[in-house]
Amino acid sequence: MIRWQLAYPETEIPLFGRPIGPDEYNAFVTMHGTIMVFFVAMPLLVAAMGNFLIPLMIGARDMAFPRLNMMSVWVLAVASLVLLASFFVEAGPAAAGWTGYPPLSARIEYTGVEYGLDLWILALALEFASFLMGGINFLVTPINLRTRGMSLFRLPLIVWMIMGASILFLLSVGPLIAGAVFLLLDRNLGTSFFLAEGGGDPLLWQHLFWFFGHPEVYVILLPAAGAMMEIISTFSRKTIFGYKSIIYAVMIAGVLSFLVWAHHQFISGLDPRLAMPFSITTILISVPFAFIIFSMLATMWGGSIWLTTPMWFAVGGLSVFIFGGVTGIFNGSAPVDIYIHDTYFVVAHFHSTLFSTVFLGGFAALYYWYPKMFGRMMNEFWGKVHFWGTYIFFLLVFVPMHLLGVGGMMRRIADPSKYEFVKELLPMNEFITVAAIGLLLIQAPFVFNFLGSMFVGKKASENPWDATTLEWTTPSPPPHGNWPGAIPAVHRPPYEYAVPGVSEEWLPQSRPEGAAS
Amino acid sequence: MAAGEAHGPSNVIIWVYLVVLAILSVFVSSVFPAPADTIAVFALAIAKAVLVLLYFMHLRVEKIFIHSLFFIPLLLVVVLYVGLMPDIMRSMY
Amino acid sequence: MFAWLPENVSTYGGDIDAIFKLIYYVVGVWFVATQVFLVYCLIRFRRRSGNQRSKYLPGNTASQAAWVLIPCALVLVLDLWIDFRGADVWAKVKLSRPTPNLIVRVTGKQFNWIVTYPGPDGKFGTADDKKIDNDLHVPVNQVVRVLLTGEDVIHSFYLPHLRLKQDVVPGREIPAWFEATKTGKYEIPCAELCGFGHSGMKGFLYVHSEADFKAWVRTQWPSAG
Amino acid sequence: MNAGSASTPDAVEPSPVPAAKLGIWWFLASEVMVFGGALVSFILLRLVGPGWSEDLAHNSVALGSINTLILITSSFTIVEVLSAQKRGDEKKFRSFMGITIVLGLLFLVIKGVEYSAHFSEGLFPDKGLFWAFYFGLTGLHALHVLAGIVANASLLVVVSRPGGFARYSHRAEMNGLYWHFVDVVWIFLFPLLYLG
Repeated sequence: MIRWQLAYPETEIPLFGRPIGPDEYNAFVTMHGTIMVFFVAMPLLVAAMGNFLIPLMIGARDMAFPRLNMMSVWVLAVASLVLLASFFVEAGPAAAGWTGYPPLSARIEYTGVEYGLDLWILALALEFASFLMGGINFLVTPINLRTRGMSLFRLPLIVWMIMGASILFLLSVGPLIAGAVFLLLDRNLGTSFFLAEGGGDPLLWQHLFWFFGHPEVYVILLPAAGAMMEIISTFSRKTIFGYKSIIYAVMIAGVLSFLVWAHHQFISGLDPRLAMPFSITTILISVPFAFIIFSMLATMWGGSIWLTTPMWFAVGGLSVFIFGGVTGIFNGSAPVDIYIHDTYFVVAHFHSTLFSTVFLGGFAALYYWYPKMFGRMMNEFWGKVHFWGTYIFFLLVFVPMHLLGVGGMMRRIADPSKYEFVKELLPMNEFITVAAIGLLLIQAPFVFNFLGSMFVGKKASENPWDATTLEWTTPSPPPHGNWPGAIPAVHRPPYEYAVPGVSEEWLPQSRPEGAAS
Repeated sequence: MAAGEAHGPSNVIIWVYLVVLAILSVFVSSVFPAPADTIAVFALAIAKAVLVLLYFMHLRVEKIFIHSLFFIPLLLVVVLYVGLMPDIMRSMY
Repeated sequence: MFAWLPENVSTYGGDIDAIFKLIYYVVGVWFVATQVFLVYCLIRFRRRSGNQRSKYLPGNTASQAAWVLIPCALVLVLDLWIDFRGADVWAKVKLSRPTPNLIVRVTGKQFNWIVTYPGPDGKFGTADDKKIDNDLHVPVNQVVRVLLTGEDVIHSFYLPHLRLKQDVVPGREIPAWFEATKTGKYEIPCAELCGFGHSGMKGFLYVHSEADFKAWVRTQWPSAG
Repeated sequence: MNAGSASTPDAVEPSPVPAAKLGIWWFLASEVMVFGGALVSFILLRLVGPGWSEDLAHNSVALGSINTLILITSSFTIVEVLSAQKRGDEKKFRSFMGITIVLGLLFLVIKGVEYSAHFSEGLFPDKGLFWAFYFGLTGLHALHVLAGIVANASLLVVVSRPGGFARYSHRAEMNGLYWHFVDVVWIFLFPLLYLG
């Protein structure tokens, strides 16, 4: 609907029955951002994958704190309900952008939104509480419940990535929680933490928000990147290139991610002398990520690549992620950012990075672990149709979107036809909208494949992909307690494919040394 | 902790220290001149916090890993402070 | 790609575009190289028969690691190059304060740009101040300083053709400057979500020739001559 | 942990720190960031602001000092709870835990007295930035105290059940760590909001 409005301003939207007004447009943009980042990406990638995979991969019966875990799920459910409720309260849901900058968000009269925005803050706060509980679980479980022989440097990379994401989340969310409390007080008790007329400072919120906001990007990104690493190694039939170095690279990226937050604020009234230090740290963050990308490519080099649907999604995700990565350099460079800040270039950039990881990486993970979850295989043919459709339509949507940004089109405008220099871009907007509808429709085969395969899919064996990590040593789906008998002990690193001098092509982590050859 | 208890000063002694420091800080803030009192009061507050952390929260006998769980966030708070300072202090605008 | 950029009409716009192009070419080469490599791997190392074995490359010897570390070092060098080139441009646009020939105050308010001219005496707060909604008149080839203030929420003063953007934050006065090189009428949209009227919020920048600007001043302040 | 059909406990890699302690420390790490962010905001806005010494004068140093002593003492008593747990002294455990809870409640009562004094003077959170921060910070802290009291009380209840001491008393360490952290926060709030 957002796209429709951009392509055909002020016209009736099919299935919705009327054109949307600018205030509704703002609300849709806000809710889209919030829902996607906090209520799709994080639960799906961090929580769902973490809860399912961590115990299976480290050889544990359950998470370290099962009750805390249940609580986190319920709090998340309540948070989602609160957010949904905000659509139905008087004066509509939050409309201050997903970043919720005050003063726009701090006083009712500026947006006209009443309780919708309070509910929005409340939903975020609950969601943070939920992930605090989850994050503690994701950290303590792999540290304390690893099976015998599973040393830290034998953990599958995705477990490392989820741990990294949890650390980043736990250490970055605090200031924003404090900020959210202040914002609620501003809205409801008339305080002025973020209002200049009362002695406060609007920029304070931006700092508190982005101090969390940038690490948050990696919270979403790392688990999906971890899934891609697992899959690329498995289907290249090849050990991962530079296992330890990848872990170190992620640590460096994690540390740097705490030092880059102000790159979202280059032109926000930030002290301009701060811009260059932040610009340098921002661009330097490309080095560890380049390292990870090169390591993935090196992993594929000389492999014996088995092109299954999860592999296609992982490779496609890597390809798009490179694209999103290189466009990040433009944004990171402070002078270029003067021009492209708050344009569609930024929108296209973060969709490229996040779409590639959240959706392509997420789909790769789903196709890969589906047999383990449901005991049946997904259909390969429809999986590949889904991949190619998604990949091509994605490029058709987001590559031209960069050009819109170069053309100077601002984000979050409800009606591009009101500006002369943006009006020229209208045909491009129409094209993107058509492609976006295509992107949506091409998800249909996935939905049918996902639901249908539960009943008619081929029965999956314990280890349909000949993979080496521990989760493939238990029946699919795993019974209660994860292993029917004793938990296997671990004797080797996670990605032992085509080891020289060994006749088997792959060696599961649980294979004892003596039985190897 | 059992080992720490045997060797270190007892909890009562730490409690007496804390009480003395608290009273001292109130006294200092009312007697010392303007800039000195703030510095002294915060030095005393840090001393109190360190006592609680070391003895009551057993950091004295904990592993480096637990230490890092406390001091890395503190370091980040300092980073946040330094990053915000030029802006909120409006040194430029 | 660059054909999509709006026409540049400011003195520093070219510098910004130059950095833009520099990054474009640098990352373009990387992008093409990695994608070609990716596709090459997919084709060259595709599993053709069931018993095809892969190489064993854990990447923990120096000669193997070099394959990844050398490109990374290259990335680092290019990063720093981009940063240092960019630092000069940033300093020119945002840090330097050239002596202005005209100072105006622009106040962002839901959903208008209120332009305050100091009048002939060059001082704000005097009787000859003049407020005009949404129209900013400036002479060509002259340094103009814009003092940005906000009344309610955060707006963003955006001159796409001059490559200038600066957020307007209530509670502080942020100076920005530009020097237009071409006469004409350009749009001033707001680039930061500022409420339901955000998408209609815009003003116009009129860049006049020197003579035209003098004529415009005479129509506004007839008494000053 | 031994939920599966395996009859012997699963072999696990040795861990440096018990799970519960590790969990509570991670939690405290994120709490440091919550209060850190809030205090950084306060200190910076205070340094740039008008100083607020007049506003500060409304706060009773006497009540604040008493509350400081109360929290310090409760920190001491909860550490004694832990010592009692180590010695297996069930009676001392319960009585010291009881004292801790009472001291926590006393702290909240005094806080309430201060709040009502402010309200009667017309000092609400919207009366300037200092009061916004004062109520925001102490309110957040008071919620933490309340949470600590609830945690302590529920531990006291489960420990008092038959057989509860052997099963649950080790949790005293986690409650203690959290309670001390809340104390440390107050140690900094007190000079910032009363003395500074």
